[in-house]
Amino acid sequence: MPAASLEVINLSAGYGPTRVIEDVSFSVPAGERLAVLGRNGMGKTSLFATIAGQTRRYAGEIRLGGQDIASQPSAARALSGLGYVPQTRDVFPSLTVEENLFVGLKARPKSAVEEAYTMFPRLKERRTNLGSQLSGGEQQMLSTARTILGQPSVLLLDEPLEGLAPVICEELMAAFSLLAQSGETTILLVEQRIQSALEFADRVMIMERGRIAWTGTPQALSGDHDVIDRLLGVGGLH
Amino acid sequence: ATIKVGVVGPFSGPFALQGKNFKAGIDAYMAVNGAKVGDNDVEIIYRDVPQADPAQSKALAQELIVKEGVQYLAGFYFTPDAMAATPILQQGNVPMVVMNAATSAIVTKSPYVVRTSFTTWQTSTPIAQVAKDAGVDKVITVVSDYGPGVDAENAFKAGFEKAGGKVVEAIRMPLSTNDFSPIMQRIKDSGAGAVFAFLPSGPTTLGFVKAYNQNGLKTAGIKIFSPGDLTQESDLPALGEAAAGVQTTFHYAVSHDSPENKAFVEAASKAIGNPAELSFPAVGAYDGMHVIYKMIEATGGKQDAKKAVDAVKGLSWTSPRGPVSIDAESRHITQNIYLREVTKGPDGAYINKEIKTFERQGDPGLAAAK
Amino acid sequence: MAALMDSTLPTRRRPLGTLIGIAVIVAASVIGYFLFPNNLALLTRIIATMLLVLSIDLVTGYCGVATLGHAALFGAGAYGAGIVSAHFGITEPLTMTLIGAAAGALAGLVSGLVILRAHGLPQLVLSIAVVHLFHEVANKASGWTGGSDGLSGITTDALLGLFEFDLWGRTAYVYGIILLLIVFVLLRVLVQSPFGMLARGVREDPVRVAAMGASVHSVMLRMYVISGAVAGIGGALNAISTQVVGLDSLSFTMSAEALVMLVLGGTGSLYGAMVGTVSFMWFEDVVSAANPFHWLTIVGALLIVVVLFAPKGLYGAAAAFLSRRRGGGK
Amino acid sequence: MQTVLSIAIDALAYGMVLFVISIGLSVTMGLMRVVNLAHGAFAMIGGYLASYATRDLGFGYAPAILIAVIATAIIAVPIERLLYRRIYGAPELTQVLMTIGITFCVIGLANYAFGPTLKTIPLPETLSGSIDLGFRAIATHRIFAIVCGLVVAGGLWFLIERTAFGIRLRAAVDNAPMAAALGVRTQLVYAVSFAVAVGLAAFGGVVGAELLPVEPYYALRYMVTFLVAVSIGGAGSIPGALIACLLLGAIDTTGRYLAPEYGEFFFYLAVIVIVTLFPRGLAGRFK
Amino acid sequence: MSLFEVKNLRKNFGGLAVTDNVSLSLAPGDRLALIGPNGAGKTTFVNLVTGHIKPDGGSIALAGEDVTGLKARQRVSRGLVRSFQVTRLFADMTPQEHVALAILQRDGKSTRMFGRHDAMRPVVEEVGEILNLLGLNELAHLKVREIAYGQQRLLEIALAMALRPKVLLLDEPAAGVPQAETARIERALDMLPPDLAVLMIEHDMDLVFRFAKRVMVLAAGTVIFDGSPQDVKQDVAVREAYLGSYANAGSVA
Ligand SMILES: Nc1ncnc2c1ncn2[C@@H]1O[C@H](COP(=O)(O)OP(=O)(O)OP(=O)(O)O)[C@@H](O)[C@H]1O
Ligand SMILES: Nc1ncnc2c1ncn2[C@@H]1O[C@H](COP(=O)(O)OP(=O)(O)OP(=O)(O)O)[C@@H](O)[C@H]1O
Ligand SMILES: [Mg+2]
Ligand SMILES: [Mg+2]
Repeated sequence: MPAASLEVINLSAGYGPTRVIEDVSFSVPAGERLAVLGRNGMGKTSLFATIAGQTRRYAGEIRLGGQDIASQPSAARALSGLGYVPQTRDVFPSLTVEENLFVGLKARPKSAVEEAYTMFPRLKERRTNLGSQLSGGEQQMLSTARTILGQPSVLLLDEPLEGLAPVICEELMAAFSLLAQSGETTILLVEQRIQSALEFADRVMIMERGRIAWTGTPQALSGDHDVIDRLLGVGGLH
Repeated sequence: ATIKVGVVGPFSGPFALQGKNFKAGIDAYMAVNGAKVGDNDVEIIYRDVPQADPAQSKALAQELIVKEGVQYLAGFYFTPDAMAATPILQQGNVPMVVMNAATSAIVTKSPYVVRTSFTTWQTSTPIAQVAKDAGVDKVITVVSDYGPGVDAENAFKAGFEKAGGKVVEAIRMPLSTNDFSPIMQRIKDSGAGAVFAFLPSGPTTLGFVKAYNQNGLKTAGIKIFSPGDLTQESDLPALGEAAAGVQTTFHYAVSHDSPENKAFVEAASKAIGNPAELSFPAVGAYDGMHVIYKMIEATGGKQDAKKAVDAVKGLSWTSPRGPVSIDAESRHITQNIYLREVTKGPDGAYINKEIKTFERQGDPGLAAAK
Repeated sequence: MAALMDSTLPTRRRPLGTLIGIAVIVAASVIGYFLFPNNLALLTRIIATMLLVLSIDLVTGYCGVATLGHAALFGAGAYGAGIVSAHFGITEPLTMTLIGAAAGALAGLVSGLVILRAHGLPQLVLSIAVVHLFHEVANKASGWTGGSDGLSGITTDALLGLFEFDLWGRTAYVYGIILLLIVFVLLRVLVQSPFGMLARGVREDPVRVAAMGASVHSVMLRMYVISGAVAGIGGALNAISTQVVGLDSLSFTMSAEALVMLVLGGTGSLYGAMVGTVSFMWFEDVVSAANPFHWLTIVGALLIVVVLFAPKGLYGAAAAFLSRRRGGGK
Repeated sequence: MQTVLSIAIDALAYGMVLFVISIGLSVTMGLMRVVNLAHGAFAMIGGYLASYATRDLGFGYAPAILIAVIATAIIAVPIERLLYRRIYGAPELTQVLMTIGITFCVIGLANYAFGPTLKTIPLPETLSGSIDLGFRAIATHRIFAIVCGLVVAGGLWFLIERTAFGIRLRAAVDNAPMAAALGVRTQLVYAVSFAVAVGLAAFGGVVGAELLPVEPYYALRYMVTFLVAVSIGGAGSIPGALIACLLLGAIDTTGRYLAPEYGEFFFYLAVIVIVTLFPRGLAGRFK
Repeated sequence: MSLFEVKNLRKNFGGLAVTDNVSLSLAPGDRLALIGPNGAGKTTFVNLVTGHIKPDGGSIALAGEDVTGLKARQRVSRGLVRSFQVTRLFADMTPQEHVALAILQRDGKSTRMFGRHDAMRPVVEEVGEILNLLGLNELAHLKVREIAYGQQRLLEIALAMALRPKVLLLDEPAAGVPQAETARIERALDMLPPDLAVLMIEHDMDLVFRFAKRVMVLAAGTVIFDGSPQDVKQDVAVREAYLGSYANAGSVA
């Protein structure tokens, strides 16, 4: 599937009575790389989870390639091209590595799996291990590989570098860039390492208490120390 | 006035069928004899104790007496349930008519207990003679491992040894046994010429009888002798062919040929809905109601447990099962025990056909306990 | 500093919670006494069962141990109290109760040692095995227990030499209420103590508890013994008030029913256990009296309805509702 | 020697029947992670339907099995939609409550509809006799049950371990939201699996009816037996369940032969020993 | 004297040597970073020395005492404490309860069956201090399931601190914590008693280089480097296996 656009319009979501996404609107054109930043607990994960259909949506629209998917179940969204790599990795513990990779595939093309193994040779070595037996980083690799195999047109990556060795991080970011540049995917990325995020993204969005507090280019953000301090710095919690 | 009778029995759960028979017997009696004794209306209040649960039974009995104001307690399928209620009879001034519970000792627990059913000793003793007469000298006993099973084992052993036979082995198996093949193997290995079996009526009897056939015991000529619980009428359609020829002794067969029984079966069948479900607890209940009616008559509807019980001591009448009487001393029913064989009845369904009568049997169990 | 204030705030509120609990129990018992003066036997049975359910809550609700074999502890208490009365002539009710508690605690220790060897489903199976073994032992030792005919011949002196256990069951009822109150207060203290907190930790993540340096096994075992004592008191109360002990008090059925009551009320709270017991037994009594033949269906339907509409149990749902109301009011 | 062999045969036959009846439970419990105490209820429904089809409608044994399995699975669909779907992923005890409730209802309804008496499913000529093994006779039907057990074990193992459906099912169970996020229609997967499990229950109910006769209380009477068999094997593991059933069959049969009066004792002691040695079941999926 | 001494530790998982003859010693006050590629066996190493899994060979000594045969919890009570790479917390309990429990356990009061932890003045005060240090005050009374993952990571560290260990093993303490807030973790680490030995596993190299006085690199189960932070960047093998271009880039942001 070629890259698709993603539009979010007046989205509100939360857990039970607590709202954690408040009236958020933004749009990402096909093929763009958007970095979503923000301090702890500001709602980045919740935003992605809502787009993926995992958190309760109270109001708003979500358009994938122009089509409103907001009322579809999670599986239907995935089938229409939305890929989601959650922050908590969510590797299936009782499936082997290879079975984990197969879950999202419609058939069982061995070639697709081989592709994943080329991206992460480590996974090939561990192919018969159960998900629960993987190291933290290996789980992260598996989780990312699994979603990419489905060739999503929009890819939501929630801290995909967490726990990965620096070399792998570099390779992975390069791979993500390639995916986006070749027009295969639109990528939304949450990342704590601001530098990596800025290097990667076309555009940056910062979240603050469930709302979008700032949007702009990486260059603009690098220059704006006030924004960095206020929205990304440590100060805010006190 | 309205005289209330509280009936405690298993009306739901695994023994619901037996409770249903209680109700059928009671309904039948009241349908035939009316719901009035003199000027008094008789009202039945049912309380459910699905499985043996003495605490529940006692609580319900108590509730029936103090809250519902019943003058008579009746029913009681399980021995512990009956036992549990006996201590409150005197204080509550209420007689208890046991319609099933079959352990001899119940009647000794209170002078206000009258029993119209049977005891396991009563039904298991005569079969020993039958076995001996059939030319069997060595028997293996196989019983379910609980009170009645143990009673049956002891009763048979006493009877059979008195008749000059020998019990070569006594097996007690858990109530929950489903697969009887290993038991059959034991029976074969024991070298006994016949097996005395006691299982409570219900699903396990089917497995037992089937295993008996399938493991080749029947073809080997090893006979089953058993009290009638094994071939309860309500199990017969399922047992069918497999049980054909099995001989049992019991106090009542639905096929008993007498005008009283005909009337009873007709009324009780109507009450129970499906005639195939009718079996022995119904007759215990039917006769229990007879005793209660007599008690009400004797006391003129007044609550006087002693007078009521005294009035039925020695009472005799013709029950659907044949001539019976209440033993004045033990307050247990004296009755005929019949030897029956499972055969096809006139309409093609299997029945327990009576082939021999042991007349006026008391309860040997009480004597044995002394 | 704000944190300090916050954390001391609930301290003042919670003992109040216990007082409210006591008040509610007393009020409910008085109402029960006057509203159903002829049902005291049933009410006493409810209290005895409540003690069993509370005791299951201790291990299931607070420690996360799945058990379908807790009647073993209850039955041990019942037989303990019953046997000393029937065979040794110890007929003083307080002594019988204490012996019941001790027998229950011992049974708790034994079954705890077995049951705690596994987790989850296999643990459930161990608990079933344990209660069946207890049942078989009691069945076999019929000289002591009366086997399947039940242990009869239990006699009880007047309570404190003053109050006879009568037909109407008044004494038994009042005695039961007093036992329940004592147990309730002690358990409140227990579950709010550091030990109670540790137990909750065990329920949620034993590995984390071990990583804090605490022994998961010993926490659970202690809880099992305590729970045994509570169940034992329930059993003893049952033996004292009905004067018969049957094998059913050691049965799987009883265990399962009690567990159902607990879940019905809501696990992990003493109130849940009590609410569950009262509602289940009361409902069962009413429906089974109304229709002794088909009440099982209705009870089944009730359970389904509860899961659908109050998945955290009756008390859990009520508490959630109240806190939502309160939260909304702010 | 003959006796030993004879007991071994009995053990095998009993174990296999146990397996046929309880394997469906292993699927619901191990794979769908629902403590389905209503398993026996579905087995019983299957038994009743087969009995009705043979005795009242005059169908043969084979069509009756088919009817029972399909009809029970169809009955299960709305139950899954309305009730089970609400308890996937719920705490075990909540599941216990719900499925016990269902069991009570089914018992009540069966009692009402079919009465409390035993129902049999007449066997065809070919299965009703005994086969002489030389040193003893064994019921033909038991051989049939053994074969059924092997076929079911093989088929199920293949479905779960080797097909894409099996992988999706296991993924959905491990983490339903994540599986959905990967495009697995979890509800459908669950519904199908549940229908399969219930169909297996019904199949077991019919094939096992010779040993565990059909009556309303069936639904609860054998619950513990099924539970034990499944969890000893390790819920969700087909080979585990098979080994467990054979092992339990062997223990039960030998115990019952050697010391019937302590049969229960042996059985439950053995259960305790096995669980202590293999606290996760013989081949458990659960970590 | 070394406070903590691991000798020739070995562990195989079905033929795969995950820990292959690893030795290590820590002195009081050590700040050691254990780094290495994913799947190198770092977490396994922590699991082995803390007693969560059984080694195939080797020995572990704490303050001169051989603890190889001891249970995990016994090691904890002797002062060997760890944090988890993936948080392991009590979902239905509050941060305040978590920390209080750790403190009570440390003081041997956790099995008291009477009294309430929030009525014990010293406990309450210490809980407040620790939560304050990690900036978790505001969340003290929320259930853990309701707080964001990054905050759970901080609580994980708070727990380890509350146990007042002699040797502290931190498994990726900063994973999931935003870069900006790793400062909190560093501050917390600075507050640790100076004679405490700390071993930290981390993939955040900035943190590693700010924290560590010594670095050890594990690859495929064996130690391939043990030395100063300055030297590690120069090591060719480490650069290839792990650091990549980081070695050149140095610190950012
Ligand atoms: N299951 C839940 N129930 C209630 N509240 C929740 C739940 N999960 C998250 N929250 C709340 O929602 C808010 C946003 O959390 P979210 O996980 O989306 O933040 P985040 O920006 O991804 O943070 P992090 O950087 O730590 O991953 C937080 O305040 C958190 O406390
Ligand atoms: N129980 C197990 N069975 C088989 N292999 C295992 C098991 N546990 C861990 N492994 C393997 O051992 C290797 C080391 O794992 P470990 O978790 O120690 O890595 P790590 O160095 O902590 O990696 P990361 O930085 O990614 O967390 C991994 O390849 C993992 O797959
Ligand atoms: Mg997040
Ligand atoms: Mg790791």
